[in-house]
Amino acid sequence: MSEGSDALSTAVVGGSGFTGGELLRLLAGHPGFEIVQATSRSYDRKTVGSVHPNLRELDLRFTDPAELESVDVLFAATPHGVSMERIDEFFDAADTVVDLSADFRLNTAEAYEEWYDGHDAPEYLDRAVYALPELTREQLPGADLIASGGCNATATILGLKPLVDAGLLAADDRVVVDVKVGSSEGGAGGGAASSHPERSGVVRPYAPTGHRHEAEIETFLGLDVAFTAHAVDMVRGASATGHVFPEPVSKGDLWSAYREAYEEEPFVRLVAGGSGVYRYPEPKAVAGTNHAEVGFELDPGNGRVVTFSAIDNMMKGSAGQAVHAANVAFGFEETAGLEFGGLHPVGSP
Amino acid sequence: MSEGSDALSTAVVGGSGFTGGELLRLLAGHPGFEIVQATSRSYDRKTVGSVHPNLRELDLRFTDPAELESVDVLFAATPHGVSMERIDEFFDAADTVVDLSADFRLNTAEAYEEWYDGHDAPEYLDRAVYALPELTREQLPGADLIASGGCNATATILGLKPLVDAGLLAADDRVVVDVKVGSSEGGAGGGAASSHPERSGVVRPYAPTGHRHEAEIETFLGLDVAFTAHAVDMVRGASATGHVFPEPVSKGDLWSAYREAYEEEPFVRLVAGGSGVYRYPEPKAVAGTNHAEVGFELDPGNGRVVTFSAIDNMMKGSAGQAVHAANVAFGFEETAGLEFGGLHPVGSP
Amino acid sequence: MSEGSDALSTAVVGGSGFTGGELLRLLAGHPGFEIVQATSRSYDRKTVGSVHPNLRELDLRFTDPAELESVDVLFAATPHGVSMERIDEFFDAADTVVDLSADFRLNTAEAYEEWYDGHDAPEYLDRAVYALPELTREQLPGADLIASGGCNATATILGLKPLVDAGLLAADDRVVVDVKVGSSEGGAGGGAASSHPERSGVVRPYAPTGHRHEAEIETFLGLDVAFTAHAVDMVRGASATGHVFPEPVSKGDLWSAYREAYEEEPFVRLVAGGSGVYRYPEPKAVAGTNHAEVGFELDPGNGRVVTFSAIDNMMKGSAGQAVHAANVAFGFEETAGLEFGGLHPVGSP
Amino acid sequence: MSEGSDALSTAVVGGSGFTGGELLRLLAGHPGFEIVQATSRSYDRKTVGSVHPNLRELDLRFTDPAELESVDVLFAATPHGVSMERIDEFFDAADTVVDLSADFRLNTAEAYEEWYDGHDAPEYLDRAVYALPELTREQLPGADLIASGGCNATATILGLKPLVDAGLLAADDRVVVDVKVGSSEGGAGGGAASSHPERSGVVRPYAPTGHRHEAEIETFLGLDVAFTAHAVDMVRGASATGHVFPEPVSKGDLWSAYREAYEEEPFVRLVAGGSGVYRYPEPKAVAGTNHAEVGFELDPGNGRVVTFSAIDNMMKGSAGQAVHAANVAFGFEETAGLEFGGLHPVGSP
Amino acid sequence: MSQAECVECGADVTLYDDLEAGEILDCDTCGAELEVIDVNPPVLDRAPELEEDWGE
Amino acid sequence: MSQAECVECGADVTLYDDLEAGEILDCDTCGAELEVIDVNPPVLDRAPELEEDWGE
Ligand SMILES: NC(=O)c1ccc[n+]([C@@H]2O[C@H](COP(=O)([O-])OP(=O)(O)OC[C@H]3O[C@@H](n4cnc5c(N)ncnc54)[C@H](OP(=O)(O)O)[C@@H]3O)[C@@H](O)[C@H]2O)c1
Ligand SMILES: NC(=O)c1ccc[n+]([C@@H]2O[C@H](COP(=O)([O-])OP(=O)(O)OC[C@H]3O[C@@H](n4cnc5c(N)ncnc54)[C@H](OP(=O)(O)O)[C@@H]3O)[C@@H](O)[C@H]2O)c1
Ligand SMILES: NC(=O)c1ccc[n+]([C@@H]2O[C@H](COP(=O)([O-])OP(=O)(O)OC[C@H]3O[C@@H](n4cnc5c(N)ncnc54)[C@H](OP(=O)(O)O)[C@@H]3O)[C@@H](O)[C@H]2O)c1
Ligand SMILES: NC(=O)c1ccc[n+]([C@@H]2O[C@H](COP(=O)([O-])OP(=O)(O)OC[C@H]3O[C@@H](n4cnc5c(N)ncnc54)[C@H](OP(=O)(O)O)[C@@H]3O)[C@@H](O)[C@H]2O)c1
Ligand SMILES: [Zn+2]
Ligand SMILES: [Zn+2]
Repeated sequence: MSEGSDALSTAVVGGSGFTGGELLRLLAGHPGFEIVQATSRSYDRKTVGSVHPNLRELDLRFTDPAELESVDVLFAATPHGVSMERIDEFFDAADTVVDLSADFRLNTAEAYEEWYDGHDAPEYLDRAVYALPELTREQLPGADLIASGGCNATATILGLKPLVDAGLLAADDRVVVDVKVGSSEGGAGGGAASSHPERSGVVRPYAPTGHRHEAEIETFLGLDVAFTAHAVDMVRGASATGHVFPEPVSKGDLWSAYREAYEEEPFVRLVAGGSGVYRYPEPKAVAGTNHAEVGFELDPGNGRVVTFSAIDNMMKGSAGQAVHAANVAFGFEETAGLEFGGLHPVGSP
Repeated sequence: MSEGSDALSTAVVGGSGFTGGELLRLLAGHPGFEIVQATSRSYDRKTVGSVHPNLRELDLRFTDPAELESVDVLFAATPHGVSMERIDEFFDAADTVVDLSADFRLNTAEAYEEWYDGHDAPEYLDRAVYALPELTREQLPGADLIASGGCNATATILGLKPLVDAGLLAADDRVVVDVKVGSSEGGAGGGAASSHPERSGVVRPYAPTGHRHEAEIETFLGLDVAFTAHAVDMVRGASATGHVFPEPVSKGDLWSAYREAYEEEPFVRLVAGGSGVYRYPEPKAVAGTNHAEVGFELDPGNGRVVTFSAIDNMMKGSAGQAVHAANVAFGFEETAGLEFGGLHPVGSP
Repeated sequence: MSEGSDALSTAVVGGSGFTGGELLRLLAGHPGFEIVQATSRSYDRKTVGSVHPNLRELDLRFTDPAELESVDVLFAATPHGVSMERIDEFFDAADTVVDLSADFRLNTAEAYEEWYDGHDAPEYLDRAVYALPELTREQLPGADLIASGGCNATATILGLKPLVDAGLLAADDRVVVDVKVGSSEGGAGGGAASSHPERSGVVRPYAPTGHRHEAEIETFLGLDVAFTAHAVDMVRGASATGHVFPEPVSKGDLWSAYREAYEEEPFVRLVAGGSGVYRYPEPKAVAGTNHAEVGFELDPGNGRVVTFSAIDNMMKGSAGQAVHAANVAFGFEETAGLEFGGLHPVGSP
Repeated sequence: MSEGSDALSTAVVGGSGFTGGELLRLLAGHPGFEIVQATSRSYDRKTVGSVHPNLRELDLRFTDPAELESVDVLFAATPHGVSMERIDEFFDAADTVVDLSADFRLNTAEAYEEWYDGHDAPEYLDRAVYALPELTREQLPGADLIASGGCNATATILGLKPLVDAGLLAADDRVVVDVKVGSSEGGAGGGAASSHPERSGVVRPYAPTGHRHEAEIETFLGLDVAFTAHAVDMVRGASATGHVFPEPVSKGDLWSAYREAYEEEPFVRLVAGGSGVYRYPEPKAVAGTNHAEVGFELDPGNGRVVTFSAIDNMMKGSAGQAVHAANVAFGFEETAGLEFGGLHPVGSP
Repeated sequence: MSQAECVECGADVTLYDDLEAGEILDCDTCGAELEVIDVNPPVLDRAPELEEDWGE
Repeated sequence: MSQAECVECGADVTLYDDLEAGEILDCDTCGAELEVIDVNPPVLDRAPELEEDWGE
């Protein structure tokens, strides 16, 4: 755990969950943060390492989320609904709140009525900054309520954004996005559908239509997206394949658009049709990292561009993105704590 | 092995391959066929069981494909190009040829010029009957050259056909099909990309555009389809998700269309949004069987219908379909030899 | 579902569980049984197919286990403790009870005190016949309380029995058995440890010592076994590796012992060091089947014989074994309903 | 890539292989080394990133191993036999050679006659230091030929060593070691048995007896070990379960022995029977890291101690161990470049 | 045993004799969860769906 | 914060100030679940184990 005297004191609410554990891992290796609290109701008083075996060296025990310590930054990694209910308490305890749930991602109470079950603290919605740094970097410095972008939304937006920026996609163009996700997206809770015998080897349509992330995508990309998600057999990873039908473009046009969008980005890697085994973006290639792989292929026969993007939902899709956003917000090096570059070979991480 | 005196004598060329092995398994348990030959150049003289451990009880050794026995029926399970080259020899040896490759699926030499590398025996193209019994059942009785439909084409066609039949999809409607496939589609050959360390846990775009099965789909469904395939971590299975944008329809309309199409079909099962873990078609639910699961979901917000279909590529996508077609061609019970109904729970079969 | 007028009417208590589902699958395809009831408290009134997707064609709904129908045979596939508590009721409803749990496997109340938490109905222990047909075939005809052998015990016993029979192993020889098991052994219940993210890709020592199956092994094999089980990443399957140190033997001696033990057995296949990919017993090769693969290797350098056995825990380890035992008990063909021979290739079934 | 002027210039021979890629990853992130060459015959002139997608940011191309650059340190990650043949050339090019193969692990030409196919350069055997730092740390400083310990040997030795050191195991005690390994142990070469369809979901006895690592274990642990390895479905990882029968001991004795052996070790973590999901050592918990988890359980009923150890074969079993050894040899911080602590949740990495 | 029509897919659903209002059935054609609104004559309606959080 | 010895492995376990008798802690060395028997001075004992059924 980092202990520089200047390090920001930090709490993780929901530290026993999957994204909470990932936050603890990242913060423990980050020079700018010092973890002072990790909460869990179910594992109160147990060592963090008893839940997250990779953190056995961390000398920290879970405490009750009812008793929040005073800290500089509070990361909330709780199920939808908890942060909106406790946001006042969070701000009593901390100067800055970074929320990984969907509770502060949309801009208006109406949007929460439409896509979720309403909102308990709509007065905070204006104050919150949606954090997908490739999109909203400028708004992050100094923000005190950061709403980290959703995993499937992040994968989808990163794949399509260069086309939007380059004027190749209009707001009413038909866009299909077919996403494949790993089992960690479901969180540590589990249930019959996520038991190993039932979840192994699946290609299972889930949220075939009406996925809530459509709201984020529409809001921040300005596109209507016909979105479908499938559960597949991996633990970490989200892969979004976009099918779009723009005016005729060349591969050169596409490369220009994607390079323009991402060549300065520390966490986006363009992969579009090379040689070898790994020719297009795939989750294995970014597992454990905060990288997104983004690419495309041209289908002249069908007047189609296929876009690909792959992230680790635990990282670029949640905890990594949250730390990245905090790095920008606090003026740290953008890649601080997020340097791990991944493994090869690697199975289904 | 069945040995009724009336059983048709049968050879499997390419018996050491994946679909060849599956054919041997099915034919060995089929009352209407008697296996007299299984060929392999690499395993010449070895027992079939040394390659296919599930067939250890089969008292049969591979022989050289250069020396074909005289049989009633020859099944060819060889790579693309072999059957077209040897088709005359095949007919010298056998009265009926059932081919699992793509060599006789398309109707014209021109189509082979466009999608493949031309054709060696175009004179047979008219004679061949494309075998996807749900589509071409009437043409099969008496056919002597049967071209078993491709796996991804079969999955795609079965999912969309009810919409076409019901007039809900017009020829120029935009249709996106996103397919997820298992590793057995690549055959027993293997290579770096299909080694376990590289292939495990993937979501890998392969054939992102221009997949050759588009030709079959267009020919037999009369629709242009923007097709993309992804390799995912399973061995058996192909799952096709179609995204179509028809005129406004209700769920009742869709149920009528799908029930109309398939209620008499012995191998198609409708699964569309029930309860429990298995709500939509998925490959696990049909693994090892000749069943296809087909279903759909309505997305009113996007004016979209999402179609789902799932098959076992080794069965309904190749060997099972070939046996089904032969059953129809020879007037056997349609389900003969294809009764196995699958397992639960099952991992990644 | 078989409906011959002579078929025995049958109930499955615990039909929504894993082994219960497998029983339903086997009985539905068995000419000698007709299923009249499948119980489940949690899925009362739901279709069997909503839980077991491979049984969607079965026209049957779960009913409450409190209301048992009168049947010829009752199969109980309930957690340990249920059968012993309800055994009188079971016999009120049925003439014959086949129990898949451990409740009637051991011979004495003392053994249940030592290895379990005592026994509620010790008066039935004498009456029960332990069913591992390769061991106890003679006692099965006419038995009315059949206690189907445990999965890990079955794998272990089958691997070592030929050495015991041949006098190569004495009761006090040191025997180590290291078992690897799939996730379906844990049943449909699940919990954190069996969620997909936690259970995928594991090699996890579980029951490292003191496994209750040691009691069965000791009782029916007459050997003390130092037993350890590991959870590995498959759904179906149990593989037992025995390490024994007999007096010097040759490979020929071993082949004699194993052939002597199993050459007449319909469900045991000897696999010991051939060529190709599948040289020794492995669960994949028997997945979905009632077969056991059994083999061995000689290690002269260490004075050791290594024995291997592999089964599908859902079949030869539970439901298949129970049906096999019932076949013997009722005088049916031993292989009736158990003909399925497995698949190749197959992933992690 | 690190470029400090003091960094040691480094070449990796066999850089396109699995352990070679892992070395490149570790060295690129290590302040003490600067990579100047990575060789591959098959990928000569291609970017390192085209083979190892996690290294796409590395600005390096493979070159021909025939043309070695002059460097401070040469790491050889080539198949058995290459280093012994080219060792003179290696020393012409480099001051220090770190070899990951088995070519210099044993002490005598006789041992290579017995266990391998002889040795080409026996004059180097004395000079080589076997590198398993927990065992041979003192001999490493200044060593110029370092033979990094084998993966299965490392796992086995680490699990048993505390018992030997504490005098609980005598040289002639009977010890059974049952190892489970992932597919990356086979290297990038592949073959039919390691194709995804054949290798998925296996529990496959491989090297059931006579495994060459027995030689290392015997030499460096001073124990005869009856060793058996099984391939299981993971990519990275080796897990060794030892079954030993010492004089009666208590759990306290065992804790003393293991803490004595490892409490100062930076890369060994004791895990022996806690609570939660991860109670004993398992490969998932150390995947991607240079950690070994080591633990034990007592089986009083059988007079047995079961030992467990788990490593990542790519790390503590090869590349990580080699870098660790080099760190000791060159006086770097022992953990330099090896700080990554692993992920949770993680699938089958 | 009587029959009723599934409101989701139009298939016939076989009803048990001792059916009670408020019970939930699944249609054996489409799998929809159906609530028994009335028993005599039987009336089925789509059961109130459990809001399912697929995680995100 | 005070210290007590783990009865399983002998390692020191750090105790919170507001510890109460009856609480369950896990030893951060061996992971054993320990019950706080007494607080002043602190006494730990192995917590009663949950009988775990691994399935079979
Ligand atoms: N998993 C992903 O890939 C992903 C990606 C993007 C965003 N997210 C979002 O991140 C959040 C966490 O997801 P997750 O997957 O980490 O979930 P998770 O594994 O289920 O963890 C939830 C955590 O919240 C705690 N918690 C639950 N209810 C609470 C309450 N009422 N008050 C305080 N703490 C509570 C839980 O611990 P106790 O119950 O023991 O207190 C646990 O530590 C969710 O909002 C999710 O939508 C997840
Ligand atoms: N795999 C699928 O899911 C799938 C689905 C639908 C259709 N298909 C089609 O079915 C065919 C077989 O596919 P597969 O996956 O089974 O392939 P496979 O596993 O690679 O098997 C190919 C078989 O053909 C034999 N063979 C190869 N070249 C030959 C030649 N020149 N002459 C005679 N025999 C030859 C091989 O044995 P030897 O080399 O030892 O002779 C082997 O037995 C292909 O056309 C494929 O497109 C496959
Ligand atoms: N899984 C294996 O590989 C395996 C191998 C050999 C032996 N066995 C033995 O077979 C038995 C069943 O194992 P499983 O894996 O199938 O378990 P499972 O999947 O958990 O199923 C248990 C079944 O029993 C029912 N049940 C639970 N409590 C009950 C009660 N008090 N009264 C009536 N029904 C009850 C459950 O349904 P409701 O709760 O809805 O009623 C469910 O249908 C166990 O005794 C197990 O040890 C299992
Ligand atoms: N994999 C493990 O878990 C593991 C663990 C411990 C030790 N080891 C040992 O580490 C070594 C490498 O194993 P690996 O798994 O990384 O193997 P691998 O993936 O097969 O890689 C072998 C590398 O050596 C190169 N190579 C092969 N023959 C060569 C030659 N004659 N001259 C020069 N380069 C040659 C190959 O590239 P080109 O053919 O393109 O030149 C490739 O880069 C082996 O000795 C192995 O026993 C491996
Ligand atoms: Zn219905
Ligand atoms: Zn302790």
